[in-house]
Amino acid sequence: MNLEFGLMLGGYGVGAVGALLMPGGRAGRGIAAFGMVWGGAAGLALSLQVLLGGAAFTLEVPTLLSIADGLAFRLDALGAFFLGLVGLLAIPCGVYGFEYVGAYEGRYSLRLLGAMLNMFLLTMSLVPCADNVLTFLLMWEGMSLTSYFLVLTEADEPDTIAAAGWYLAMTHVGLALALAGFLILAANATTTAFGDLRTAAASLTPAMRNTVFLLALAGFGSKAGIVPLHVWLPRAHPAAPSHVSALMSGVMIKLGVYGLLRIGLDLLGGGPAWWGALLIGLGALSAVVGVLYALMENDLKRLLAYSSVENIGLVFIGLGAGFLFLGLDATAAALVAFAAALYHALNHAAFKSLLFLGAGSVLHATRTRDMNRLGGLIRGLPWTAAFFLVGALAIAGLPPLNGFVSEWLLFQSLLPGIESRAPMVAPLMTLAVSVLALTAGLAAAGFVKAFGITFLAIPRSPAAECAHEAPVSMRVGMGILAVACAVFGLAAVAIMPALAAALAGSARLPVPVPGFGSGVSLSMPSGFARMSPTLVALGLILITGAAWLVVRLFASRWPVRVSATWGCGRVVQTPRMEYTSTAFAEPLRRVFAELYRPTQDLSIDFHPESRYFVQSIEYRSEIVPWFERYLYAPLVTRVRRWSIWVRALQSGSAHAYLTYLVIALLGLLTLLIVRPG
Amino acid sequence: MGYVLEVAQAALALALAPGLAGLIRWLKARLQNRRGAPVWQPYWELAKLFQKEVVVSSNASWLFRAAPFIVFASTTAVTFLVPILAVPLPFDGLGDLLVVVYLLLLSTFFLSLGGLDPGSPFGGMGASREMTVAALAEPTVALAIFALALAAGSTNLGQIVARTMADPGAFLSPGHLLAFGALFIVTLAETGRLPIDNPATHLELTMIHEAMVLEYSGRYLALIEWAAAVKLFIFFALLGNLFIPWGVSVVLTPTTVAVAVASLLVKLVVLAAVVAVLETRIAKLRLFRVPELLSVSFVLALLAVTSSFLLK
Amino acid sequence: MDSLFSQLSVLGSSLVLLFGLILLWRRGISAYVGAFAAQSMVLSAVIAIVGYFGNDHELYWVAGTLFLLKGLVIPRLLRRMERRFAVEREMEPYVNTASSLVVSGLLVLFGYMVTRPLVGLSQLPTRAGMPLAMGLVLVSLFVVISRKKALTQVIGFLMLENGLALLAVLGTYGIPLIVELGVALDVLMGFLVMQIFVYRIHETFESIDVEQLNRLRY
Amino acid sequence: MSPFALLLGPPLLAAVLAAVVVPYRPLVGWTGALLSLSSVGAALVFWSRLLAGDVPTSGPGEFLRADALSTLLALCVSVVGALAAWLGPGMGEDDGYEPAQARRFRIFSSLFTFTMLFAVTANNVGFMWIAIEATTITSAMLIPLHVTKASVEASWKYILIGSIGIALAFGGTVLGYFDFVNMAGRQDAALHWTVLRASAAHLHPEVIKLAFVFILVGYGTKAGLAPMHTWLPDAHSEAPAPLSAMMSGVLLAVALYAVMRWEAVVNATVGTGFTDGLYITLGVLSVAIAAFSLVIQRNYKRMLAYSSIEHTGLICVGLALGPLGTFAAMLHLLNHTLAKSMMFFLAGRVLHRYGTTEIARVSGLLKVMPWTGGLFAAGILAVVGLPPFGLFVSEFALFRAGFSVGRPWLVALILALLAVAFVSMIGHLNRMLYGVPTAGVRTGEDRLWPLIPLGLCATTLVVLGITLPAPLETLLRQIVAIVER
Repeated sequence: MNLEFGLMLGGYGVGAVGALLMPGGRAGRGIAAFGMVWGGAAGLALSLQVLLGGAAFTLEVPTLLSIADGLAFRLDALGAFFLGLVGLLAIPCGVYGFEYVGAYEGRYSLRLLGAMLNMFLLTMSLVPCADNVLTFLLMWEGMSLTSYFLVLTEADEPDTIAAAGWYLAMTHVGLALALAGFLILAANATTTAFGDLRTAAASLTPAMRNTVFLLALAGFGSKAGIVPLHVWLPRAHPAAPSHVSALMSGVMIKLGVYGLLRIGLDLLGGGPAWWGALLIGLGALSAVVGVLYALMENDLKRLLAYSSVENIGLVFIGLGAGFLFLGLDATAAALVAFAAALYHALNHAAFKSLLFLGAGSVLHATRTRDMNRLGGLIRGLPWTAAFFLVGALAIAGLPPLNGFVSEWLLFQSLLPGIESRAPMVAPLMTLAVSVLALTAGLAAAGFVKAFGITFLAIPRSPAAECAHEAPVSMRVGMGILAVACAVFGLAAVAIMPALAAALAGSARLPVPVPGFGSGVSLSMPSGFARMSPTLVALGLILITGAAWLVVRLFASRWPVRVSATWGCGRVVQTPRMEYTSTAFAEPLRRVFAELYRPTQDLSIDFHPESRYFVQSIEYRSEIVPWFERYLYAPLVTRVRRWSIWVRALQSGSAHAYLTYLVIALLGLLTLLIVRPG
Repeated sequence: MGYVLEVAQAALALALAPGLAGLIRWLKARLQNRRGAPVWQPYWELAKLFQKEVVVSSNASWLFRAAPFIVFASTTAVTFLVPILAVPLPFDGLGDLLVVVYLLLLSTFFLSLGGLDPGSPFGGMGASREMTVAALAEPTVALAIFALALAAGSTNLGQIVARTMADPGAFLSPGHLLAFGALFIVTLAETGRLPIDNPATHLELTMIHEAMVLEYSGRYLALIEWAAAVKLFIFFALLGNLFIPWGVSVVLTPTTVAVAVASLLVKLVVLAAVVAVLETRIAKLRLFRVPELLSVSFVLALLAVTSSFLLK
Repeated sequence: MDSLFSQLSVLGSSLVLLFGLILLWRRGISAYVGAFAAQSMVLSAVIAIVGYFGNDHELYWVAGTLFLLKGLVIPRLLRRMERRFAVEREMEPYVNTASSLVVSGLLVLFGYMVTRPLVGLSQLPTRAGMPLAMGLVLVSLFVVISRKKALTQVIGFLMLENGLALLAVLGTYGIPLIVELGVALDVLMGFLVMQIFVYRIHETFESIDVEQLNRLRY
Repeated sequence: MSPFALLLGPPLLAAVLAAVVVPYRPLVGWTGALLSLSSVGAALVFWSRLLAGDVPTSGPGEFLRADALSTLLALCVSVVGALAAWLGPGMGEDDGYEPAQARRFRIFSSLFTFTMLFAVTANNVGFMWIAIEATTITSAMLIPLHVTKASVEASWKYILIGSIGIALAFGGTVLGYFDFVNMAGRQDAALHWTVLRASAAHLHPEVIKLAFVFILVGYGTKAGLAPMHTWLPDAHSEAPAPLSAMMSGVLLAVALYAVMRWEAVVNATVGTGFTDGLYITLGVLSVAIAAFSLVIQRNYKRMLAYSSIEHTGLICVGLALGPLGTFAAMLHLLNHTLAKSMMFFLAGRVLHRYGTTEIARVSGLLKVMPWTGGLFAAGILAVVGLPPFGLFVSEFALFRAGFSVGRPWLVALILALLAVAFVSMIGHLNRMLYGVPTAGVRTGEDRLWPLIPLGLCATTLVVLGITLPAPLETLLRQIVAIVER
């Protein structure tokens, strides 16, 4: 029994049980937070030990779940990366949660929240360790269930229950699909252990391999939030408490990526090139749809949720490139693409959870998420504003932070595809590159809006005006993540080989891991391009310092005069004259009108006396939620129609019931007569 | 030795940039039969602005004051990476064309935030339009880069220039021409030249770049104006040296450096003339026609990429 | 000897089936009770015959209890119920008389086809009557479906029991005695419970028309 | 005192005691409850004897016989019977029942338990039929405990459809006996299942298949298999909670037991192909009808009834998926019995407090009755097959069996239908648990002690979800041996 593994179980266990037993209040929250931090640290230590050390850790408990070959854990490098992700985020979210949950003191049961949060982290940590189908599914469904209860903590908010319902339904459908995929694999395997599945997968017919891959893609894609199956994400994440949505967006959707890699890469050992093409297509679609809908959102947490869909799309583009190159036997390029995708997943975990925690402290201070009622928070919440800015820079992919480095790596990993001779690859890569660039640009625009409208200019509501800074533990949580964003960016040269090592060896990926540059300069193994994030950052700082010094010395000695913002001679400036988030996104809504199909309705009620004076104007604009309206709504109505038809069977008349019975008897008897054999 | 040239190159860029802007303004005035302000007028403006008093809005936060420095720093950082005079520069390993593009996006990002901060409608309008144009220009820039990278086998600027210098026929290859066209349109969009944004006027409906900097004054405005001029200089240098690299010194001797400076000046003057003529000939596009222009440039870049890997 | 035995048994079972058809033909409930009583008496006669010819003296006991139970006790209770509810005529059934007779004919035919392997397999002289017993089973099922009065449905159920008892006797000369007695006891208990429920329906719904019982749906 | 006496005696004794004590006193209820524990003990004795390897029998010519299948069912029946005895009306508190009704409940619920125990231990197929007919009669008497229009209607439909179904099952028994008589002549032990099973190979295939059709339609009606399921939602929603717990939890299982007895015989004669086809048709039909009936369901007791139909259908499909499938089906049967009986008792408590069975008019259950609400939620999560409860593991084993037997499309269809049922039941659960408590409903738990046995059920479910105890595994393996050999 590995020490770290025991510590991790102990940590989360203590947190969960402690939270349940303690009578709420600071002590209860303390225990829960302590459990999360302890468990997270142990998980991180275990994953680093396996990731760097390379020795896979196994643990068999045959007595439990003996119906399907017992409870089996085996942590290899691939699983270790994702376990590290969970550990990495558990610590800041735990620290953050300690104060954030204080606001729930009277209204919701903190004991349930603390316990469920620790169980959520425990099950999420055990998913990458599972080594047979039932353990994997048990932990997977446990993760979904605990996160469902966490989403339901604020049960008296109007649409929380609907959001939780959508979420559980989608995850259950996803589980069913993944279960089918696993079981087809396990059909002719003796036991359901992953080792046997690997051998059984070799003997599967290509048609079956494709079915398993597609089932895994659908099942794990719904958890990752890939476009056709993403509708739960923008509903469930905002409904959950912020540090929970940080964990969900940061880590849980990455476990969908883990599931796909485990089945597609490890168990099936790669497949034909069209797998990659399909992934790239879906990734590109998710990226564009995600960022476009994020731009139009006025609810801060929904904006971040949609941007998670976008970033997962980028990760899937990386994965798709990996599978594509694997299909074309360009294994070196495939390894680089996979490593870039994992690296972006890591970075996204860091900056997305930072942004969610920032949004959480905004919510904590102003009790509202609607950006049109925020503004000027940089004065009330200076620390939160600074951390949110760091997150916004990272997610917009601007140097020198980690978002830029991983997007640069994604670009560079797509490049060899453009040169490859295979027919369909070059146009697909060009599409992927242009989508990558478009989403980067739009993400930058989106996060200028998110940061600018929420934190800068004049507060648009009294709540925003008298907002106060978040407590210390929340700032510490955000601080840890902000530092992580910076460090991951600068330490890319060290991180990439470790990620490549996590994937090497499985599915014909080359074992001697290629170098990603040396010292400070990061370069592609194919020598295609070089750059050094550390030196760029250093240069920026130096030049800013120099500029500041020169201005300080040579510019005028006049003190800075503060006066009102210039407004073409108007007398007073009210917040209503500012640009709101809808206004900020209006040009882009017009540009992409084909996709949004915005409906505008303007209702003006004039002054009773004369038509030239207006009492109030109300402008409402809705954009078309494509997938909800044209994919899910028809599905729900059809099921409802069938159920009305079936309900008519139970019509209440005893005669009808007896007729069913007789029909069944006569039917079976005729069956017997007609087909005696 | 290389490092000295690197700093010199950056200093040259900083020095020449306002002059370039002044040259374009002067050429436009001459084309409109006006005497126009002398070419070095922008230098006087910058000197004046540095001395003038700074007025800051009461709504603005620390970001409003930090933004000009970051904008200026990120633009000047780019001048170290772009091959203005010589090619195998020690800093070439620091960043390739993607880093250049993203540094410029960083400066636009902070400029927009600076515009939003005072809370005036002009700032908001400018920021929103600037980010829209920047976002739509991104895919074109990325594809144009890849067209060049395919031909040169790497996205590092030094290698692109060296490779294009190596075989003269490359310039006339369709990939290059299309990429040049695409990048030219993007230059007009990014630096706020006429068809997209009118640098001369302060008319609310038309200005994008000016609207963001409306609130700035004194030394902050000077930094921002200078950064805008340097950005223009960078784009012209990129257009010049990446596509017509002859004259960039490969082996570092005083003569080749002199030749490099001369060729650089000639290219800049020619490009300035082209832009000036263009700005006097065509009127400003309505803002919601700008995406059509950018999609034209995107199609050009797409054709550039397809032609480069079809011919390979 | 065997031919007389088989002829008698076939005659008996056809008589039993004919009495079943009366339910489909007539409208009055008293006619139904009379038909059921007659049918039970003929059935006990058939059992007695089988007991005599198959020299299995236990069957006499079975015939006796059946005669007593279904021939006398249950019809008397049914008549008491009928008087109690003052129900003269069965309402308009779902299927009018002509078509219900045609349907019952088809059902008897279907019974023949279903029992073809049985008749083929059995060597007992009484095997010829089995299709008729299966026909009665199916006809009584049809009665329960098509009639609207609760009382008629009870009578239909009882005739279904008769059909099965006939099938048992013809096929196997009667199932072991203890089981037979258990079955008879169960049928009696079932009838008594149904009787209680019919009374209760009459109390709460003021009529024993099953069509009113459609409040519980979906 | 043979264990059979220990098993069958107590319910009879309780019934007689309840009948004798005319002015009903809670003492009767308490003695009945204590007596019911002894039949649970007897079932455990059978289980231990089975583990030791011998099959306990008693009475002339192995009249009563408890092999692995009967022991499992006897255990389920006695446990649920004990629950009904402990949590049923007439235990001294005001539970909405007059003494007369309590006395009637005591009499007939003990008789109901007795008949079910007798049905599962009788070796004679004829007596098994008699016992199951008796269960119909005894339970029918209990449905209209509160005489309302709805409960009268439900009881009439129950008794009518039940009796017709059972009569057809008698037809099937007769045909089976006919087949045996023709092959081996008349013997007095002819109707014994062991005898039938031993001589199954020589039976005539056509006749035994005809018999099995009657048996399946007959006992299928009692098991609530579609399309003969129509009585079930009405009976369970109108019957008092303890009775619907016993019916939904165990009566369906006992009827399935009867079908499985005959299935063992038919399989030995014509092989599993015939029965698998029938099982899958009826099973999938039940799951489909139940799943779609759950979507727009407005009454939570009927929701639980339809969920029973769905799980019975699932068990049926499981039986048709080879040995691993039968293993999973039997585990599922045990899990479902525990979960569903717990759910109906909790539904009874909710009905007692809210006074309505409409989902829309029950809200804020977690605030009104936190412990009952919590257990209710846990029960629903168990019933829809979520970990850590046992149904998740048994459904997983079932799907695995489906794939390894080579019926992927069948399992895919079942997964889709279960997803529909899952989404609707979670939706209904949420509407009941959260929101502002219904106006005029007193908050706070009362009579907490009944929740202890229900909590025990929930913990057993979790234990079954986490691990599979060795003795249970050997028992299930023996059952698979019986049915599949």
